[in-house]
Amino acid sequence: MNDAQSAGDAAPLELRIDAKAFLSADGTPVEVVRGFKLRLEAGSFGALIGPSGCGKTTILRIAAGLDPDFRGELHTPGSGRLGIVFQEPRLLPWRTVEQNIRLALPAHAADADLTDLVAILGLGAHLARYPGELSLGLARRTAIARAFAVGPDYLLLDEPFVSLDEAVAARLRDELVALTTRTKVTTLFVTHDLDEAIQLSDRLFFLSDRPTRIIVERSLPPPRGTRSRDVIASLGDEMRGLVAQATASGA
Amino acid sequence: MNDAQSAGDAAPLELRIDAKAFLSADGTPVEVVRGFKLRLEAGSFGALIGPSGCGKTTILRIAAGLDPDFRGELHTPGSGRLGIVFQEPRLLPWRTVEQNIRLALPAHAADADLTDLVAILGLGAHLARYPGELSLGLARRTAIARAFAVGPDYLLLDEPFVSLDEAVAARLRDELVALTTRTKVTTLFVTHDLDEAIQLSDRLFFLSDRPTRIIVERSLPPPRGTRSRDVIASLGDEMRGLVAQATASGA
Amino acid sequence: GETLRIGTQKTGTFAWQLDVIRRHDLATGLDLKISEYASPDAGKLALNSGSVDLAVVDWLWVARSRALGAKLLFYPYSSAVGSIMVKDNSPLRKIGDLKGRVLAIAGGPLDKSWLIVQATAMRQGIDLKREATLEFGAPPLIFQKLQQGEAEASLNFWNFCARLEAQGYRRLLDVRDAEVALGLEQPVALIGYAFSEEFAASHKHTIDRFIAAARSADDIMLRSDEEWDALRPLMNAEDEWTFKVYRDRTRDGIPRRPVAAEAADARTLFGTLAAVGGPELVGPQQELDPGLYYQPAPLGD
Amino acid sequence: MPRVYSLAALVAVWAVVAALLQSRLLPGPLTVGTTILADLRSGELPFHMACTLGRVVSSFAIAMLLGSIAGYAMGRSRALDRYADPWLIVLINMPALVTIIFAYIWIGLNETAAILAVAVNKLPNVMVVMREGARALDPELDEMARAFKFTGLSRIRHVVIPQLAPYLSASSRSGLSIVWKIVLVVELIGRPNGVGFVLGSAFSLFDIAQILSYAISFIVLMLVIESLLVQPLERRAIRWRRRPA
Amino acid sequence: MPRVYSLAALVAVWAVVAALLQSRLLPGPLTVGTTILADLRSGELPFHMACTLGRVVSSFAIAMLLGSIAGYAMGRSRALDRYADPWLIVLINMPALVTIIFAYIWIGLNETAAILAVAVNKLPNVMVVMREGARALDPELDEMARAFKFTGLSRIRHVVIPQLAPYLSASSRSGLSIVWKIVLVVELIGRPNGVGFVLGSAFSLFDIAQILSYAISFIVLMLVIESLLVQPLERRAIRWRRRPA
Ligand SMILES: Nc1ncnc2c1ncn2[C@@H]1O[C@H](COP(=O)(O)OP(=O)(O)OP(=O)(O)O)[C@@H](O)[C@H]1O
Ligand SMILES: Nc1ncnc2c1ncn2[C@@H]1O[C@H](COP(=O)(O)OP(=O)(O)OP(=O)(O)O)[C@@H](O)[C@H]1O
Ligand SMILES: [Mg+2]
Ligand SMILES: [Mg+2]
Repeated sequence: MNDAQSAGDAAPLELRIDAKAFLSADGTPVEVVRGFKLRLEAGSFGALIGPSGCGKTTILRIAAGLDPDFRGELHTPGSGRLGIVFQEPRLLPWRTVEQNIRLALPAHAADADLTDLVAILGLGAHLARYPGELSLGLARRTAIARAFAVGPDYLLLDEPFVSLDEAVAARLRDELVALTTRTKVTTLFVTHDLDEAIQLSDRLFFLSDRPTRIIVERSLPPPRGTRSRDVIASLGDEMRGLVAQATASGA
Repeated sequence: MNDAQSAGDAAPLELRIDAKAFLSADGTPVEVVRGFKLRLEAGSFGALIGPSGCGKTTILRIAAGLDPDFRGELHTPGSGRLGIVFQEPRLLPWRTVEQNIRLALPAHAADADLTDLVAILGLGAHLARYPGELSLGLARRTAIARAFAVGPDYLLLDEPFVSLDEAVAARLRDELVALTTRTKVTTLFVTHDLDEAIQLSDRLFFLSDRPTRIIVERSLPPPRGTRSRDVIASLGDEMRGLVAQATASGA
Repeated sequence: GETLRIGTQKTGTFAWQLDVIRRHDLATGLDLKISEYASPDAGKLALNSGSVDLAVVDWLWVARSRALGAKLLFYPYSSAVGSIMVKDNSPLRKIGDLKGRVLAIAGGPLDKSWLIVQATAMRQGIDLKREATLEFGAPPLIFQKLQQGEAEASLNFWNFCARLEAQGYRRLLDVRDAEVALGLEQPVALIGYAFSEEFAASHKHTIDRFIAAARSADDIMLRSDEEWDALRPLMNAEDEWTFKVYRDRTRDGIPRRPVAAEAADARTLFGTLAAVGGPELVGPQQELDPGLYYQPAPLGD
Repeated sequence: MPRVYSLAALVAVWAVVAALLQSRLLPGPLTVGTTILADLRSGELPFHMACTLGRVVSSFAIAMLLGSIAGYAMGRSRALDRYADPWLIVLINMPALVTIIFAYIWIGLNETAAILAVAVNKLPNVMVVMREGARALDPELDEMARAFKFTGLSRIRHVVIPQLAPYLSASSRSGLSIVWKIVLVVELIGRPNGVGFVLGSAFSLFDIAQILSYAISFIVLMLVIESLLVQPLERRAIRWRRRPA
Repeated sequence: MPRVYSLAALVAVWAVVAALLQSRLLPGPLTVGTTILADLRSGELPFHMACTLGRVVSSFAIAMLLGSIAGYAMGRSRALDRYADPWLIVLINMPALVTIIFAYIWIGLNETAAILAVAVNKLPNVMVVMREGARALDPELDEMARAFKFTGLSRIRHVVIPQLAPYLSASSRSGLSIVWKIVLVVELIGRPNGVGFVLGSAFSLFDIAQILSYAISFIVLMLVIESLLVQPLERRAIRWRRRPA
């Protein structure tokens, strides 16, 4: 794993989406986000939680700068070394696991030593395989390796740990915590697993149904990563209550 | 949802895989399953749990009759109305959500009423959308609707409830229980979520690492579907212990 | 009446002759079914596939086909051949001047006119193949290339030469003269009617009738200038000059001697060409097959 | 609209070049336009165009139908591909002239021969493209269709053809143009009518205006078919595709 | 091995048909074989073949390179496609004869004109196929490459070209055969050497054995190139593809 340090300027992630709509195939516009405003301090870890299909992936794509077609404003943190895990692995089927990881590296780091990263993700035996020969879990791990390998100072993760068994998922969560504390990475994380979100985050953002906006926003007391099972459970119950309340009043 | 009754003969699912290997692109064989033997009574619900990349999907493909290239034997239950949810949605990108569901129906049921099913899955607003316009969660729900719609008497599910929010996932689990008890469906279910497996199953199968085989097999006391949170937690702890033991002794 | 299926090139002179036959109703009792094609080689294809009974083709081609086993017969139609043309103000005067010059030749290296020119040049000790720069191409393109000045001289089919003549080009060598220079009494009709022996045997009457009609048409075309005015729309002549040259050259080409005399000269020419072109050109036979020429029955009905 | 501007620009460029050159060898749009009008009035152009179009349509239909089926089969079955591939290479590299001559000699100088010769010339090109398409088919969707016991017909219609669509599109568009070009040669060599026949005669007279007037009439026809038929259909067929951001 | 059997079968069929027909118009493999040998010995065949091959290779390279780039650009940019499409339709439907005549008239009766005429004839076909390929590109992979800031070169090499591979394969295979066929016409009309030049003379003499001997020599060359070069390369390039179960 690259031990790159984050850039000096400690700009936060600022994203304001006044409106974002897609034009569907039959020509009707589908409004996905409205009145969304998010600010995440440099080096902190935010989690987006919301119902299926509300617009989380859409927000992440905008935050990554991949979709300029929205009304609003985006200021990204860091020096532009973005690491991203898409909701599907999005590997190049015609390149091996190793090539898929290396191709994402910036030119000067193309020969970086990946041994540690590969070992943590349990990909050692599969480096020479093509994605079509991987199980979905292995493909996801490759995608995670790719995002970590670039030594990001800005990290976007769209449900990275689904389709992994408990043991691997736990190991990867720890690794994520280690990575994001060792180097100053601003991270935005999408998950459906509230416990996971509470374990990992500095700040939680709960989203409404489509068109989505933030209905509940909450900072968690540090230190993250090491919260105990009980703390997580109680925080979880508290959050569930808040969200239910906000949803009811919003409806 | 179709209320089709299962066929009279109550044959169990019997699957024996002595050996299954893939030939990888560079010509080396990859052994995935060895000495696997599974029997599931007609109408009962079995869950496969195992580490990421061990061979669960491979076993499911063989159980579906999609991969005849293995050493062993397969006897499928029911009259051949198979419903399957693949690990990825596998929708036809050029057909709408509704068409994707209807195309899987047998000819005589092509006009079946899907209203209830669609409502349960929350797909109502999306029936005319193409898969490329869906969020991953919506696409997965479409894939689930397709499998349920055929009125299966043999159901194979590969991690169907990942990428869904807690509320939707819970609703779908209930629906799955209702479907499989109302009609006599023999179900084989893959998941990484032990709690989910315990809640839904009659029988659990724990798999070893690759080449995979069953290391622990356990029947759960009826009735399934309605087990309380505490029961699930205590059963879960028990199972985790058993598996840890088996893995240690196997290593 | 009897049917005769004829294949012809739309822009060829045979179409003119057929028009005369039709307008004067010379082929009484004959039902002429005429197919017009765009390519000069279509006639050969049509004969070979049995789609027509009669077409106007090359004399050498018939000879060669016979040598290879196809039983075809030949009857003279025209002795009009091409010429080597140069610009009026060109310094080139005789064959020898072509040395080191660019000569564009229509058709391929086995074109009959080109072979005759080669033989003539060889008699004068000139090997054009080696001593001139040769360009080959489709006749219309060669015609164009001479006008664009890319070639200093060109050997082309007579109709293109006629158009060049009308535009002020001059003949450096007429292939008809070359034939005489090679020892022939008169230029041989190098194109003619071809038909299968089988057809001629079973439809002798039809063939004879048609040949008679064709001769009558030739007579009219030789005699009457008004006839040519009637033909003019068919001729695609750009101007009066071209029209006149077309007319005169066609008249010059009409064979006027008995078949036997033609056959005698043809044998001489064949020998010469065989020497120049080799078996590649004439096929396995080195002598002209005496059965090549069709002998119509004396007119008597 | 862009279509109109773009064509207008094309004609303008042509007009300017023609005006500058002032050569009989490059007639301007006006000259060619008048020729087209005259040929339209005389009925010559519609007649020959209709003959050519008939041949184009028949041979195109034959070649596309047989070629798609054969190419698909070769793309799916490795064994078949191994055996049929050398024949395909022979067929695809056979000079058009050879097929045309053989067709004319053995079938006769008639329509059947002409249409067959063109179809045989085009067939292997369709096969080659469709074979690639069949090879690139997604095995996962295929599995899905087998699992849900799609009927053969519905598999072809809903799973296979949509995946082959870009290949069909490419091979029919480039194919139509190849067919038309070969039809011209076939007509030139042995048909008494059609655009190729006229072009052949016009070439021997070096009548460039005539050549251009027929070529352009056909091209205009193709433009109309593209704009009114092919492209709207195509747009419908790829509605599902996510527009790249 | 299947390759050899299959070719042997082809030759056998031909021999039997030729023996049955016993016609001057369908020489058997033996006759053609002797002709080939004779032409080989005389040096005629290698000479003309080399001339043709040179033209084929140059025009093919030009057409593939420019056509791929232009087709890709049109497939990616909708605006460009809208404006350039009518020109493309005009170009693709322009009869070969017209391009050839214009090239020979305006450039001269030389190699440049010949090669350019062929390239211009082939270019639009490449464009049409590559445009479909570019349209079918996966926008998700494109996003991935943008997110990870792939350099332009590495995007082309690792993301775009592998996706275009089947289209490249189809258009170069069918394209090579088209180029070779047009080269024949170009040589027939205005070159003093090359296979097309020989075929022209052979056609006017109706020398079928000669025609076949040249056609077959070229085909054999293509078969060799396919077997020894193209197919091994292709197999390497699609190693990653999951074999359909
Ligand atoms: N076509 C193939 N060629 C080579 N190896 C393969 C192929 N398909 C699967 N494998 C390998 O077989 C093993 C089992 O794959 P499978 O997809 O069955 O795993 P899984 O248990 O479903 O994993 P996951 O939990 O990640 O979905 C993996 O190591 C995978 O790399
Ligand atoms: N290209 C598109 N055209 C039309 N609608 C779209 C498009 N992309 C997304 N949508 C719609 O926008 C909404 C939000 O999609 P998005 O993928 O952001 O959801 P999500 O929150 O990530 O859901 P999930 O939890 O299922 O991943 C969905 O209803 C989806 O159908
Ligand atoms: Mg999403
Ligand atoms: Mg799996």
